[in-house]
Amino acid sequence: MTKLDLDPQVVRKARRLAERAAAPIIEMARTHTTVSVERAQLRLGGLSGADSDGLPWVNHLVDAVRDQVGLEHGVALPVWDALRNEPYDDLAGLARAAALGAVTFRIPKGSDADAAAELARRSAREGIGRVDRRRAERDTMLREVGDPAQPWIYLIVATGDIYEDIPQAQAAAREGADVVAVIRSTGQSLLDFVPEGATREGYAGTYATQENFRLMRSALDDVSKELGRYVRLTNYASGLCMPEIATLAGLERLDMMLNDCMYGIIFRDINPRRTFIDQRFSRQIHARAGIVINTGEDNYLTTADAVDAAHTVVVSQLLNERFGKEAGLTDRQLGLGHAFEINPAIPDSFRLELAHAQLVRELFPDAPLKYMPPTKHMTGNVFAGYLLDAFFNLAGIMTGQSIILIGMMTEGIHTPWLSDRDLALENVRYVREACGALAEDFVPRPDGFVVQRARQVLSESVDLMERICDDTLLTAIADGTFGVTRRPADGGKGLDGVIERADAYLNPVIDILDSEDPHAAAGGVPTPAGSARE
Amino acid sequence: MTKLDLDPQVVRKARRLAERAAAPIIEMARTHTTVSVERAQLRLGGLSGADSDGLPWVNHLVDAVRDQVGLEHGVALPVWDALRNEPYDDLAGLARAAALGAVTFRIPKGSDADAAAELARRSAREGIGRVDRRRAERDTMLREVGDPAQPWIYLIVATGDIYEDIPQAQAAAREGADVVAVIRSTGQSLLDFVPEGATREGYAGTYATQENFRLMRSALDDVSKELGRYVRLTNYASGLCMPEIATLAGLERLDMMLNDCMYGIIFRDINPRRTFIDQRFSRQIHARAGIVINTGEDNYLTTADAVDAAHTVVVSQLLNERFGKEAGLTDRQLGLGHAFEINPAIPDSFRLELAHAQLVRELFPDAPLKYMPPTKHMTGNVFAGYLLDAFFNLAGIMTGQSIILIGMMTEGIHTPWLSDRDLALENVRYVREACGALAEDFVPRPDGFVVQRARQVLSESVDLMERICDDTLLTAIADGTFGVTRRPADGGKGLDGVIERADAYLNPVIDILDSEDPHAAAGGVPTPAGSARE
Amino acid sequence: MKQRQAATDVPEAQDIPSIIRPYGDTTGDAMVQMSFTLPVPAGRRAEIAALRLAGQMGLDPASVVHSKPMGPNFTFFIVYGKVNHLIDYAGIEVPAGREYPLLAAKEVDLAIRTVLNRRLVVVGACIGTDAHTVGIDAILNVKGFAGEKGLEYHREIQVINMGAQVTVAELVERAKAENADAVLVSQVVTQKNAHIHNTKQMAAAFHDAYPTAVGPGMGRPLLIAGGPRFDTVTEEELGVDRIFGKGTTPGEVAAYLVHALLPNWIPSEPS
Amino acid sequence: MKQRQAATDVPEAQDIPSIIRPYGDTTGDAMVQMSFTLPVPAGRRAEIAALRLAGQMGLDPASVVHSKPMGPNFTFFIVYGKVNHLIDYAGIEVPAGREYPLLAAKEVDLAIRTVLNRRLVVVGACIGTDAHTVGIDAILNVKGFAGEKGLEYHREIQVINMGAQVTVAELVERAKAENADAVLVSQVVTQKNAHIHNTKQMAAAFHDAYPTAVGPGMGRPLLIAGGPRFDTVTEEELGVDRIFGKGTTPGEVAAYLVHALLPNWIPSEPS
Ligand code: B12
Ligand code: B12
Ligand SMILES: Cc1ncc(COP(=O)(O)O)c(C=O)c1O
Ligand SMILES: Cc1ncc(COP(=O)(O)O)c(C=O)c1O
Repeated sequence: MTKLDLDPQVVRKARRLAERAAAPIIEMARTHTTVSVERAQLRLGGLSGADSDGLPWVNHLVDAVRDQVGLEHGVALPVWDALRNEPYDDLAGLARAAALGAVTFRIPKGSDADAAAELARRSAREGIGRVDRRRAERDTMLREVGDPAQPWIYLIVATGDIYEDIPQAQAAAREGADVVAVIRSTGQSLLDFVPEGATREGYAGTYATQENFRLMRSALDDVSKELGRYVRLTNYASGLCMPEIATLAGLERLDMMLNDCMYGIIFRDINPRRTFIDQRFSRQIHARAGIVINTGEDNYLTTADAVDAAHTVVVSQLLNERFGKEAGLTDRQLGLGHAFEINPAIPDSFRLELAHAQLVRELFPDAPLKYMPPTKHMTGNVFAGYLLDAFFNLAGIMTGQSIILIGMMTEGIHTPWLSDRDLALENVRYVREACGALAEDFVPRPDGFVVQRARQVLSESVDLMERICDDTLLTAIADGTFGVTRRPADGGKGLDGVIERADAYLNPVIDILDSEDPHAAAGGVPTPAGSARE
Repeated sequence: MTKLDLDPQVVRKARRLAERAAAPIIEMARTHTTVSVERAQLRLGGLSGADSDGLPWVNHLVDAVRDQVGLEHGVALPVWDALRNEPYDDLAGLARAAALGAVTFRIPKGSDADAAAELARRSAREGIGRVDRRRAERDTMLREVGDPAQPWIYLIVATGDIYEDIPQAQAAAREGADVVAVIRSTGQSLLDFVPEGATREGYAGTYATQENFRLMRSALDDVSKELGRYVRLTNYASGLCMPEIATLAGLERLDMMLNDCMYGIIFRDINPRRTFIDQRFSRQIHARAGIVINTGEDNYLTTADAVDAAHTVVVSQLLNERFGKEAGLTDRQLGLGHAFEINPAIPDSFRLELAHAQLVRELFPDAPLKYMPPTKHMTGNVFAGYLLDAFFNLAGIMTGQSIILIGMMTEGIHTPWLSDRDLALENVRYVREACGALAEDFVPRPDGFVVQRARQVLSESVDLMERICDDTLLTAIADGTFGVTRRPADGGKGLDGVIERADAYLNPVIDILDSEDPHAAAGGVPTPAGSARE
Repeated sequence: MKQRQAATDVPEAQDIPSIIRPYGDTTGDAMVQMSFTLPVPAGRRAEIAALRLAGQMGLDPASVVHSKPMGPNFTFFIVYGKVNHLIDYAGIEVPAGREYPLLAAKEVDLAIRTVLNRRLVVVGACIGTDAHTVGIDAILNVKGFAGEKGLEYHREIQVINMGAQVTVAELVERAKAENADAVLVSQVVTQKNAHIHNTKQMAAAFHDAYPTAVGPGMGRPLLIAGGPRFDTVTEEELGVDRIFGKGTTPGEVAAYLVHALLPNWIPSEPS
Repeated sequence: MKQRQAATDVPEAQDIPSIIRPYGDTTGDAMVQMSFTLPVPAGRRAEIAALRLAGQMGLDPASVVHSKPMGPNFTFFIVYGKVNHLIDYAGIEVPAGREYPLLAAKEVDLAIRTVLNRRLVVVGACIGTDAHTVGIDAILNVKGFAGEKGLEYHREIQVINMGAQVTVAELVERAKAENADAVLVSQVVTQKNAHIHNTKQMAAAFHDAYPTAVGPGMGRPLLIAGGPRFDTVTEEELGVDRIFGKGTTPGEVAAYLVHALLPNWIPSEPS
């Protein structure tokens, strides 16, 4: 249902520009690898676990290869070559030995290379097969337990302790959450390794680990069956280990992942090149695993003004869409983000929000949009906060948003309490049930305030996208275009983990991801439920 | 702006039926008087004060007349006759003596009667003149200090102590209240006299007395000047002394009065005949004084279901309109009441509310509608209450209501605290400022849910009105049509205060009110501000 | 017909700790939220006063997360903090709950017919200046409450509902005239403790009016008070036999009448 | 230029009573609102527990106006009641407020140029894993806060903003390298008291790194901590020289730098 009468010419132009702006970045991603991409390959190959200090074996192995022969050929050849030659049963054995300095790596040539490549390919196929099976498992559960209609209610748990998180997540599901996100500990995104095991000591969030993923997914499977409604699990594929976390998500049947093309750059000061290279791999995995990604445009509005910077959100969405599609994600997997962050003190703030939300809805009609609640203007006045969250919920309903992150009245104070979440769910439940199909009575006056504002934001977006095409995206990022934060292309953390691929670079996982239709194994049907919007 | 496409034929029919249903009641009112109507006449004549037990002199005088000569001729002739014959300077002296049994009353005849009537007429003209001057005073203040645009924010104070009420009312005005209502003590409506003086001991409300009116109006005049915005004062012309309170309101420049045609009957078990007779007089005074009345249909929805009984609200509004116009009130003085009382647990409750509110808006386009917040479904959950009040505020804006009674999150718990009121004002302020002219984007889908519901309520209203015309309004009331409360025509309190007028009945105040255009003295222009709605 | 459960509350798991504290998001964090107004101008000094109050209430640490001037003389505060109190949950005697079983409507009528051999007379009213009849009507009138019919519905109960704003004198007089077995009063307005004063006054009047009474049903009617905010007082304090609070259903009251007035009746099918 | 008032708060009327209580709608009513969760199943026993807690906090009477089961093991409560505490308002020393005057930007630069005869060096960072830079940026960056320019804007202040997630070791090293006059750290995440731990750790590291220091500006940099939730601790507890809270403006910080580091400077136009 279109209400804004957007000019299709302008919309097409915006997409063409996004494609142009993304092209050089995609080219860079196709010609580089990173330590985490290589580690992800090993994880898909079945290597898990860590030494007694908690440093994972994948890190040991990749570091050892890098030290001895560099990474420009990828780890596949040297690792499977070593496995052929050395007396280790599996990657784990090899990694332990490598950690002790007991393994000598080389880049095999000729038939040795062929043989190592063959083993690596088999391992990759097996790993991808496991991801495929997880996707099939989800499809089965969705059929059997039932898939809730959109909009989905998205809730956060953030105790830092997986064993406190689990009952809170189950409680949230029982009270109506369709999606549960386990927020990560503050420090994790800068760690260049993925912690291991079940963890209980995060700060303002719980570490993303394979075991935590497994525990939570299994707890949610239980509650899904109890409720007759599949409850989705979300985590964060971002930070220095984005490719590995995406891989673990695929292996443990997570359902959605925060995976933005620029979040780590802007909000964690991670090197832009590292981010874009890691991102392409992660998104290919997400595509294959039937995972919906959520992008992070909402974050810009916490550091920039939501009115002044509205067009930067749209520009970023167009870029995220382009990068996503290039990596194989379907429209139904593009949970593009935006947010209700306009200063409530300014006149007509709610109508401005409606204009922005409806614009995004019409620009991306098939994407399961993720709509974020107010955070920046939430204060210690919890009553005012509860009110603002209600209007956020209302805007979501009036503009047909798909995934609604539930706002907490205590956003300005602390990470959510059990009762905050419960009250927040009562809030959204009231708004949803009371308003029903109110969206059909929301008809912005032709050429009125809402329509004009939407057009203005779209036209500012096209202008900005043109400038980005001229100057390159890396320059735009360096100039502080997004979130008024300047991030030069060679600054930030993790650049030393970026390696240009040699001609003979081999990564059989990437070969599969680059060459196959990610949705073919699932019958071509992307997992996420059809949107319930009209 | 009409959005519901109501059939004008049906609307006209509804009004015709209301006229028919009201006719016999009006006839009754024109042929009867009550003790309070007679007392009101004396109050207009300048008689105030009470004995040391607090029983007003007007009561003493009317009771004495009644005891000696009955009231069917009215008090005017016997009282002014006695004043001519007895050695008292004024009504006060006469009343004191009468209270001691020291006065003998008679119904004067011939030239004695003419002379007494002449004095009474002079007194009535003087009293009405005082009311006219108050109205002129208001008009001047509105011009000089400024008249806020509608919708007006209406707030209640209810401490029981006029000296606590005053600073709270001023605080409310400073925070944005356009109208302040001083709720009355629980017992007052059943008192057959008006208490005297400044009072400090009401229960859940403060006594309506002339002195309290004066103190509060003067405090609000101060704050009006401070704010550059005339702050209106409201009280309750209902209960056994409705005519006297209306008169005191006129004398002390109150601006709005709760004055419903059936509230006292249904919710205070006051005799129906007494109520209707008192009511006509009160409304004539209100018309003359330029006071806006507020009707009480909202109350029905506290005892009946807001969906099932929606049409009883409309029927009552049509009756109130008819009674009001017959008494000389203009459309701009008809603050017809309705309320946001649908159970929030039922699906589409908000859209149903929009349908009801928009229906009333379109049926009475020129009336300053008074919209009441949720009360019945307000619980101890103050967060849920704050939310429901926000949606009430929103419905008010989306449907262009005129006078918004601000809901308190603690409605289910206690009479408003200072902070409840402050938070409530923050709530409505946010909703108003954030939504601006959102009403223009609210376009119910033709033949959609909202439109169909509005039509259904209107058609049920016409059906009910037909039944009332057939059976008489008094029968309908006896049958529990309004607020599911049965009130037989001869039951309830105060019937013994009703007296059929004799042919020679004289009440010069009524003569003036019946024969003159109430708005002529004010240049024909009713006081209330033009509505700011488009 | 299957009788409803007479016991109280939900069954409790064995693993609830015996000493508990409030819960924010972690066991034992003891976090609570508060709001209040202080009659002083906003500012640093007012904030300290708010924190002092929080301290006296046992909050440590406490944070003023919001403060808002309301005019020149008042400040509104929202405070969050950790309370240092422990609640001895194990030491809370599991409340007796309903000390009598719920009964089917037929069972109530049967009890009255059998034991009393006449209709049981109840007189109800909202006393004082209270005009909130919805609550007492919910108990007395056929229409009832929460899907249960009111007492009027019982063949064997004669209900006299005097309505609103009834004086204590009128009520006593009527109760005597009707030979009431039970008197039911409702009080909804609580401002300045009106409900407590009125109910005490009513109880005293009945005790005066029946000076020789031995107890409820023995020389005087059973006295029942109801309303949403009687949770701060006990029967003894008010001088009544029983208080019913928020959400009371007519069935609970009917069963109580049988229990209190026909103590020897043994329900055919206990529950 | 007229200087802004250095004193604290609004001027107070003389007629504020010296002993105060919370205010609902009547002087002295002492009413407050509370909400909290108890880790027990909903029911009468839970309600009693809630009232016990309220009692311990000094609420009497207290009413549970709302209780809501949250799953089988938790119950949420809203309670209103009258607190029996008195607040000795007169006894609260009017807080010193800002112990130094605000200064115009030019005045700050003049002070530094005159007294120090070189640029004043400040190093700022969000330490630990905290990545909330908006607050420290508001103080340091030209853009500033609430209409005031940040410290960078001053000709005579050299600002090194290290950004987010800086370790204490990195911070100490940089402060030494730059010969910092002041070190400004921001802490926004408070879960598990992260802000307090991190700030204490930072302070300890600086005291270790400058073992011979006599005081701020005398052998070690001035240590300033800022963030929205430091209101439960004092400078002494953290080991820093000054804490800045919610709503701090850059001007307040600039004036404090002059006050603390250039104590002998006498503003040309005092305020
Ligand atoms: C409906 C209502 C009205 C209607 C009453 C219509 C009527 N015929 O009853 C009208 C509109 C007339 C009205 C008027 C006023 N009201 Co009123 N009203 C309410 C409202 C919205 C709902 C009350 C209700 O019906 N609840 C539903 C019933 C079923 O619940 P209940 O009464 O608790 O009864 C249950 C139990 O308590 C128990 N029970 C109750 N009585 C008894 C008796 C016995 C014997 C037993 C066994 C059980 C029992 O069983 C019932 C069923 O479970 C409340 C606000 C709210 N949301 O609670 C305000 C409220 C009660 N009203 C209030 C006030 C102040 C007034 C006025 C005094 C205002 C004024 N000054 O004009 C007037 C005057 C009334 C008067 N003289 O008493 C205040 C009381 C404040 C206080 N705590 O002191 C409230 C809380 C609103 C507020 N926050 O200000 N009101
Ligand atoms: C913006 C924001 C973000 C942005 C930060 C962007 C950025 N570049 O800073 C993003 C989106 C990245 C973010 C992420 C997260 N956030 Co965040 N975020 C906020 C938010 C919405 C606003 C904070 C803000 O900018 N305030 C405005 C500034 C101007 O105020 P301020 O910081 O208080 O600063 C003022 C004063 O305190 C003082 N001041 C502050 N520092 C200093 C230093 C000095 C030296 C001086 C003198 C003064 C001073 O002066 C400033 C101006 O007056 C708050 C919620 C809220 N409404 O408060 C949550 C909030 C702070 N975030 C929170 C959390 C948990 C996170 C995450 C950890 C969640 C997660 N697990 O993923 C992440 C990770 C961040 C990390 N590693 O630290 C929590 C913290 C909970 C707690 N109390 O512990 C909050 C409260 C939200 C919540 N309720 O859960 N967040
Ligand atoms: C898009 C996106 N990615 C990732 C994160 C999580 O941050 P971190 O990577 O620090 O855990 C967020 C947090 O809001 C986010 O919005
Ligand atoms: C229409 C109307 N009249 C009068 C009143 C006041 O009641 P009382 O007359 O008992 O003071 C109300 C209370 O809400 C009302 O709605």
